[in-house]
Amino acid sequence: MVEIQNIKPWNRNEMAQKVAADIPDGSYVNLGIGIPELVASFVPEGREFMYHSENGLLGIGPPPQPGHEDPELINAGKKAVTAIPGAAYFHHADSFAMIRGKHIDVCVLGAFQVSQNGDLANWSTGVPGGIPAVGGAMDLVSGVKTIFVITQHTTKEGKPKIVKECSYPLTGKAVVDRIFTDLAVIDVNKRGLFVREMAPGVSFDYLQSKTEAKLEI
Amino acid sequence: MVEIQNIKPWNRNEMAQKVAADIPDGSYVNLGIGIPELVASFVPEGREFMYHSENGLLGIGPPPQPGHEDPELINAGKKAVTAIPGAAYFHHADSFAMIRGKHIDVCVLGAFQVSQNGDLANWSTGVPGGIPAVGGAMDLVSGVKTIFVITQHTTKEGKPKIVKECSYPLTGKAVVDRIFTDLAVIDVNKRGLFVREMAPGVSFDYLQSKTEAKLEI
Amino acid sequence: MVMINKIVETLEDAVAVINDGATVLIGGFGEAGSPIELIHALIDHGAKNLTVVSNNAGNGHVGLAALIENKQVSKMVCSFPRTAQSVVFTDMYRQGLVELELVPQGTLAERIRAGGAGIPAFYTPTSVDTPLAANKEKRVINHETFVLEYAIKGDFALVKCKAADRYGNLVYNKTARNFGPVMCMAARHAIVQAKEIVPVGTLDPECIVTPGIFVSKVVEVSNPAEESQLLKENRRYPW
Amino acid sequence: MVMINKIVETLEDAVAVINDGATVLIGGFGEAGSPIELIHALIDHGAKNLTVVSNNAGNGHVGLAALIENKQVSKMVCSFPRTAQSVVFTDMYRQGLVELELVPQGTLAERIRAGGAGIPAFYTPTSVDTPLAANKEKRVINHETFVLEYAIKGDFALVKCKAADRYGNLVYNKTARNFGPVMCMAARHAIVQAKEIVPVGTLDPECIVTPGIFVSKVVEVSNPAEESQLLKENRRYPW
Repeated sequence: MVEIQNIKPWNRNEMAQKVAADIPDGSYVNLGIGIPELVASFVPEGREFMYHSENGLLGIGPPPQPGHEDPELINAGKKAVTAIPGAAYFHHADSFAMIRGKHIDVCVLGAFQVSQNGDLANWSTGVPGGIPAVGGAMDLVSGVKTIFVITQHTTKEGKPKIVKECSYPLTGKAVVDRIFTDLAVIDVNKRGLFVREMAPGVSFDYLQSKTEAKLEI
Repeated sequence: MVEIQNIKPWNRNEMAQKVAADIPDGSYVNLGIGIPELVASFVPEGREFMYHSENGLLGIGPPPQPGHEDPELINAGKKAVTAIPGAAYFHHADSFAMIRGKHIDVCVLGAFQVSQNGDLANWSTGVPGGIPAVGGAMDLVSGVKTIFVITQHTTKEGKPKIVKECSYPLTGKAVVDRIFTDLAVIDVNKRGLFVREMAPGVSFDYLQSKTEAKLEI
Repeated sequence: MVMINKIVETLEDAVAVINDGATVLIGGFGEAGSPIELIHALIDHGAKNLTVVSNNAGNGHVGLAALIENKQVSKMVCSFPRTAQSVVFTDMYRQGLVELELVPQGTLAERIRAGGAGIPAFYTPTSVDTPLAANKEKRVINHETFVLEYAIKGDFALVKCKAADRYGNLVYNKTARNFGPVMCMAARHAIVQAKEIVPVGTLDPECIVTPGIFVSKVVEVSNPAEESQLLKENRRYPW
Repeated sequence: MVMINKIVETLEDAVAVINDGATVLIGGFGEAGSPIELIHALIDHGAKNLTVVSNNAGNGHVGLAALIENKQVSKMVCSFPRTAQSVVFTDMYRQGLVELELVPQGTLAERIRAGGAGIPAFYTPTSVDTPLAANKEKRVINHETFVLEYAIKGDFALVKCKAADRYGNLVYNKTARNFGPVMCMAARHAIVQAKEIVPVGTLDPECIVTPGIFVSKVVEVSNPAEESQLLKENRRYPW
């Protein structure tokens, strides 16, 4: 059995902070819905990022003060946001020209599954009767230069989310560059999955036991 | 021989006036370079047209007062113009979206040749060593609902411009709806060329003698 | 004097032209830009068997959700029909009462723009290697695989904007702009509700987002409902 | 504090990155929007064997015409290279010193936009049945014939605008906007000369035409030359 008593998984804020630390200064960044939204709070000292919202805003600012929400100023998750000085509004076709045209440097997305070659599944669990909904995820993975995934390492039921092959319908094939979980930061490249960092107390063997795909170090 | 002593060909202004008279109220109108530019001066009483310039202006106004020309406010012929209240500026891709997307109602173009089935040649005489230049003509004929041609009936050398088949390279095939010349107004439809009106003193036989293609009345 | 004048006085007049079986492009991303009053007028009008193209499928029992609930929509074309409050669409879809064409959001926007720009089809990298490209034509260009996508045109568009003039020139408000401009381009008749109608010449010609050439009708709705507020109050249309 | 700052101090710095053999998109429709000072800096810089994409081919012996005359351009891609004053291009073309790809104006604008929007190719009705479509792939869609056209991307764009900020947000002046916005989109590095550089937050976010994401470098040229004036004075560059 693998030792587990000293494991201290990163919480969501710590995960988001690690993502932010890996975003180069001056990047144009699209943040997906959910945990990715937290990344906006952790711009490292001395860097400036420009946040893009696919619904037509470049230059997302901090959340509005309570009571100052504008229902016509929202992000892709349909939450109220603000716009920084220097922001610009544009229509949906122009917004996705930025995405598809490879103008966005980094995108941070959630995941249902990531495979060992970087396939991403994050839009449908393929359950019969489920309402399929894809949003902008497929556009983002096909158009953004660097794709970061931020996700719990396993499902609520303890099943691995980093798998040999995705069983869920794909969002994109070989698109993920780096995976940030509560247990580790893992690079995806052509030769496989390389562990860059592990949460306090996590051993490689423990990490591998929670991961279906083979990890390298 | 055909009688010619009483012929009074329309001048360029009269031709332009006839074109304007055939443009329905409320039309969006693109005017080509040259004689077509004159049409703007003859909006019939009680009608309002909106003039489009493919270089990014909807709502061309009258020519500027001398000395008030703005080199950054020009028409497709690169002449100084003004913008009416309610005008809008936009970029070239949006401008040609208006054209190609069939949003412009009427376009008035010059011609080297028009064939009996409405083929238009107005961009190249195919002379070796000539510098080919097409501009927006091919976009206009493929995207605008109604194409009016305004041209002298014959070349300076007296050769017919309304021909059986164009000998010059085509701008578009079966695109012309109506031809306005100094001698006549001629409809083009699937069954042929139908003379609607002739200049004072012009007989059908005279008109036919100046026209290579067969005319109907 | 006769003038170009696209202003109509009532919502009823604005939607009167919409026919059974029409394709209707409806603006909005969630509630931002959703033309609720025009949609409610379309419910009163009663046109049936509509194909609706809209990013989402409505929330609660107002606006687009109410149109679907009223069984006027036979098919939805959208990117994200599933939200916490999209109860009506979920229910109707599971019962087989409404068809769904799921389109990635950027492809949806680009297909609509293409419809307005006279581009019948284009290639895109989006959705390659996914089930959404399963039955679509592919093409390799410069060693990369692309999917062929076709233009979407509407018979009508229903769009909300901030200000309009009698020529149909429009400006929008913040992220409520979203699909409005491309939907006005792609519809034979774009029908617009404006918070304010202003005299010609008021809008800065450098800042007009939708030139009037793309607009057929404008109606003033100076106090549009907020969808989120209606949902909080558990409102249903017709009320 | 480190900040996103696209402002460079000199024209020389602005064009220093341009390499031999590059594809350079140059804005302007006639003289309106022509970035004369950037073009002259490119002449001083001396990069050779350039492919230039621009609606026209320059006039007199200044700006784009001077760049061609200086033998830095091996190929022009444009819609209308022939004007009364396009003496340089005419001469060089007849001597076989510069190649020409003639593209209908709307197709040119759309190919450039496609390059910027990640669309590798699209179908268009323009040029069907003409010699310009002679060797191009055709396709029938809904009983109508279309031509396949491929995206144009630039390594660099040279663009003129009215005002810019350090983020690279741009607004233009009247019909000098023309190809600027799509060229900024389609170039890896868009290099812009602005009549005025303003502090961030000055430009209305509803009216920004080119968001800064499409721009690499901005240089202030507060008194740009007018091409027509230079022509009247029979000026030649280098002067």
